[in-house]
Amino acid sequence: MSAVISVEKLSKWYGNVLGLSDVTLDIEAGITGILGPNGAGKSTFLKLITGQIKSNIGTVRLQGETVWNNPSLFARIGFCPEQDAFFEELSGKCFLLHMLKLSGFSGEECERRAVRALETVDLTGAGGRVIRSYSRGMRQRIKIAQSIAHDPDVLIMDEPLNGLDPLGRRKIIRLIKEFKSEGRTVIVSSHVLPEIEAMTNQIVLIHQGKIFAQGDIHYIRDLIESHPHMISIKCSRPRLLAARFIEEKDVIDVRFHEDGEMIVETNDRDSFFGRLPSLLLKNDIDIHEISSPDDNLQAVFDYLIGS
Amino acid sequence: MSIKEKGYTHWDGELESRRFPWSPIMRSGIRLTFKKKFFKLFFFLNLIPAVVYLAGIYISERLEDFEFMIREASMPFKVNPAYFNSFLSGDYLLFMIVMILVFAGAGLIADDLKHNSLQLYFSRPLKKRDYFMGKTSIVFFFLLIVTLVPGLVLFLMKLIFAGNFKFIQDYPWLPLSIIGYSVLLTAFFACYALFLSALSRNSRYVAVMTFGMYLFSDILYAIFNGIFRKPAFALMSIKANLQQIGAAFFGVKLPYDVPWMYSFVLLVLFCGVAVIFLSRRVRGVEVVR
Amino acid sequence: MSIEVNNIKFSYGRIQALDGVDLSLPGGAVGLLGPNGAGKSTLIRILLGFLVPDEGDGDIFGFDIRTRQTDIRRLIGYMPEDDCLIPGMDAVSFTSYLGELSGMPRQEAMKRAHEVLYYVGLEESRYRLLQTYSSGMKQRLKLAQALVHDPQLLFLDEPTSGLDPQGRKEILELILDISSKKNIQILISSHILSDIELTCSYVVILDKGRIASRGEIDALRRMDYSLYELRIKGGKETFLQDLNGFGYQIEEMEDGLIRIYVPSDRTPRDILETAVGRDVQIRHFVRSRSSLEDLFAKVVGAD
Amino acid sequence: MAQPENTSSMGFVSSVKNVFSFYFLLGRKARRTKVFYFISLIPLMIAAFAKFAELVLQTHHLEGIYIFSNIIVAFYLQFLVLILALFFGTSICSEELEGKTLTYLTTRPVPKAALLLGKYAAYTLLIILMMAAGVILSFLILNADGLTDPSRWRILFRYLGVLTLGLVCYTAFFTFIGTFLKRSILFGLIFSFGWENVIQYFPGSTQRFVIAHYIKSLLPSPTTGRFSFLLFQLEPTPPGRAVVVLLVLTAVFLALACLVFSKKEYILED
Repeated sequence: MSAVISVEKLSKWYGNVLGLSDVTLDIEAGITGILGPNGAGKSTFLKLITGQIKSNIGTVRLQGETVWNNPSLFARIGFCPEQDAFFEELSGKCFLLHMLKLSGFSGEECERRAVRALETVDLTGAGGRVIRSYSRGMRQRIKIAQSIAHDPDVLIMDEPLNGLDPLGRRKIIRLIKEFKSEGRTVIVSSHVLPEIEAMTNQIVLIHQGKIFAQGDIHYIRDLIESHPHMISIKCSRPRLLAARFIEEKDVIDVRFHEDGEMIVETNDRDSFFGRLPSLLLKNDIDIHEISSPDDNLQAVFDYLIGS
Repeated sequence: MSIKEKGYTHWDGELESRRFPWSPIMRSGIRLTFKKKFFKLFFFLNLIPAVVYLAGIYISERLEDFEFMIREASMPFKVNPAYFNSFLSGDYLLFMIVMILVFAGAGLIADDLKHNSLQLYFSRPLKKRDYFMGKTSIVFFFLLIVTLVPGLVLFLMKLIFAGNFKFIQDYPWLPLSIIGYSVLLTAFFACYALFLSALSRNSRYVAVMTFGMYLFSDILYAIFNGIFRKPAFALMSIKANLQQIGAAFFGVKLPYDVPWMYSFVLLVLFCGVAVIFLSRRVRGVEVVR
Repeated sequence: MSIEVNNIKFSYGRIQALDGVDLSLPGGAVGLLGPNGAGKSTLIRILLGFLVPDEGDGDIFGFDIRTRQTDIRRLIGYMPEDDCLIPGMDAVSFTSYLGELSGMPRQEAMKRAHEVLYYVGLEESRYRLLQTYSSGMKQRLKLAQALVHDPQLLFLDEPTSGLDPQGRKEILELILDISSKKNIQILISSHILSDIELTCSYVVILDKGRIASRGEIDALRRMDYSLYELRIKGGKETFLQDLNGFGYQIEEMEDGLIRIYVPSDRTPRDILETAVGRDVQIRHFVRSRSSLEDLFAKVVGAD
Repeated sequence: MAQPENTSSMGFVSSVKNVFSFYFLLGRKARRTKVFYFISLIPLMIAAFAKFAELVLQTHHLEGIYIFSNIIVAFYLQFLVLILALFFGTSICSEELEGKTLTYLTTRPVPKAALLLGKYAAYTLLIILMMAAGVILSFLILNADGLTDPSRWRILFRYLGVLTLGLVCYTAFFTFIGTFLKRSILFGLIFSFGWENVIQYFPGSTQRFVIAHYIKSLLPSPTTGRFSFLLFQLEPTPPGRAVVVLLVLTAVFLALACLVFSKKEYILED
């Protein structure tokens, strides 16, 4: 399968502030998550691949064509921008109708699609109200409706789940997953790993304007695996368990907190977790909680930067 | 030994109730305006009329030095209240005041509306009145610098150049006129600028309106006067009204043949309407009903 | 009781945003939970006096919310939901400016502005122009300006929206620090359940302008079964099949979380045994912190 | 100007048409449009008042066509055309940047030049309608007694044409300014009420550096009325050539605007 989007040596700076630096990347059909903390360069990357800004160095090709000043491409692209900006005087439906019209659909087709898009994002009832009166969540959803109404092959969304409540979030995740079928491409940015995990395995990690890792999420997971890791355990006889842990060579450190919480640091999580259930059973320890306080991206980033 | 507490620390000071809770708004507003590109240059252009008039006073006192230029008989001007009136209500000065408003006044409220910052103000112990006082005082600061301050300086200079107190004996009320008229002029323009600035979140629109309304009212007068030849239509023009009041303050012949009280009442009415509009428009959140 | 309101009603035209809300809130951190459009922000805006309720009354620290707004606002700090800033300013002058507006003497406000900016973690960018701030930094700045005058009551409207996990964690830690040790009361509005769970002991759930439920979080959670949340590595299918065999109800979430409902007469030991038997690693094992989510789904009528 | 590209799914012209219809709607909905509409109808009220005064109060005799051509038109020409063109022209680009709505437009299969031209067309039509409504209605009111006189109609159409040309040209100019200047309003005010106002009275060919010169060249030769001072020292360019110059200027400004708008990258910030 050939790449839908291929990007080569892409670099972008604003004045003397770095936005993106030397990014080379191929994105294929399916859902790809662009992941990174606030200000990492995710938005810059998405703006570059949708041709809203020009790269200082490097090229972007979308389905083989350059993106900058190539409007015809956008019949096949849907984009959901990050900023909370609208033509506030229009009603939600009117907004969709005109966006569809700009995409080149005929009158009835616009109407049909606008109604369907409103339905998809649960705004059918509010379609006639002006956008100015919408709540945060509704604004987010009309923005998403705008990006999918013309059935694009490639859907690019910048932080689409921002400002949505859990139910809304779940619906949008479902919608994105459905959208992927029929061989389409979705690129979603987010700063929350579980959100991306819920949608796809294919991720790109961006931090400080660079691509830190790219590929299957398990690869990222393995990265997380392969560096020292903290595990918090709450159980009935923590000191006994701690004594057992210390016998193992992958355990580096065991600490106790005031409330009986035990923090174990290990550099081989696989074997640690592999042992843990049987260890608990053998010693007849009642387990209350196992959690990983730093099981998140920041830990990976810290690790990657540190090395 | 005491160790500094980690994390959040309380502030041990006392909140004070200022006599003027709005003074920070004024201070920071003035600072922000001066930070704008080209504003300083532009602002000093406004002092040109003051310099010209100052030169005029100097020449009038030292006529003998300038005899080679002007013959005494044809002395083009005399320093008297009318001289001050023509300084304070001259077309050029009024025009430049409007341009200051376009530059520094258009964004006063419009920008707060645009960036949702009204809620920051109104979640503090500020009344609406304080907010407006703060914004008004910014306009006052800039306008008084180009009207009141040079006005009084000119008066002082006249005394200094003359080297005696004859001038003040002739016109003991003149300083009061200068103060009164400058303040009135400024108060009106402050209401005018804030009123327009609260009309929209878009400061470009406000800028056009600030300039447009001023010119428009004057053109309207010209049109009506053209058709009907009635000086009463001068009441439609912002500029004419201000000049009318100026003439009254300085005891000069009125430029338009209408009682100056009418102009005064009109401007006061406008300010009243502006204040009412402002207090309705400006609130912590924008409510779309 | 720091906040007491009775029968507050408010409508935006035809849309009834609040439809008879009664509240009396204890000290400490209180969570205001509800889906988008439930009326959380409207309630806070009424408490701040930005909106005048159509009906009902209330008071904060004994000051009437209709008439004594200035006294109330001296004691509260407000962190708004939407982006708000004054362009052209840097963080220090912005924060000290707002401190001065609260009535702090000028020099004190300047000193305190530096302090709170350090506290929220903006010390490195405090001289940068606000227009150039990222969304995470704007969020911190909003918290800083809410704290600058050392209020007794904090209103935080969606304090973690738009933040990455690290930033979110840090903000929540700050909130926890403020509320637990420093005797400042906090009212947090959020739609993120875990934010509320982490920081608050008391929760009010709003839905469609009414109070759907309220009480101590611990009391609201009490149920007749225990719910465990797991993340595992290894053969998920067979592991879950086995557990199903024990008659446990199992739910898989979109983000890979597995929720297992264990009847009260059983212990989670079975889960461990199954894991050993199926060679599955249990990476995450938490006793039902999120039954709040169930409650939430129940009261607001999840899909 | 960018070429209509074959790769486009719709063709350049229909893109322009779609953009046009979008902004024509949006422009009508905006509250500020209503304010400007109101302002441009004020001369109509003046005319109505004058007529009322003549008929009912019998105060004086109304020289309908004289007042129309020397006062109403002067108002439009000296003031309203400039203000409307300035605001709407600079809006075309600036309002998309300030409102951060540019993204919605640039991620549609519409060439940037078509966006600009479509929006230009919509806004220009909007303000031409504003102007025309006021002009035509005041004409009818002021000339109610002489509507059978074809020479008066000729005057009306001549003025309408001149004003329309003025709007078209000035709006194109300010559109161009708006594509690259941030403080476009301030510059525009200085240009239109400073430069244009002063230079047009310069003798010789200096006055040919302002747009107003060509517009005034198209007006009927000045009557020696009370308002002739507005036109003094005009050394008119022949009408035919003036029209051509105005049209060429419009095309050049639009082409430059399209060029800048297509080539420049706009970074949306607060």
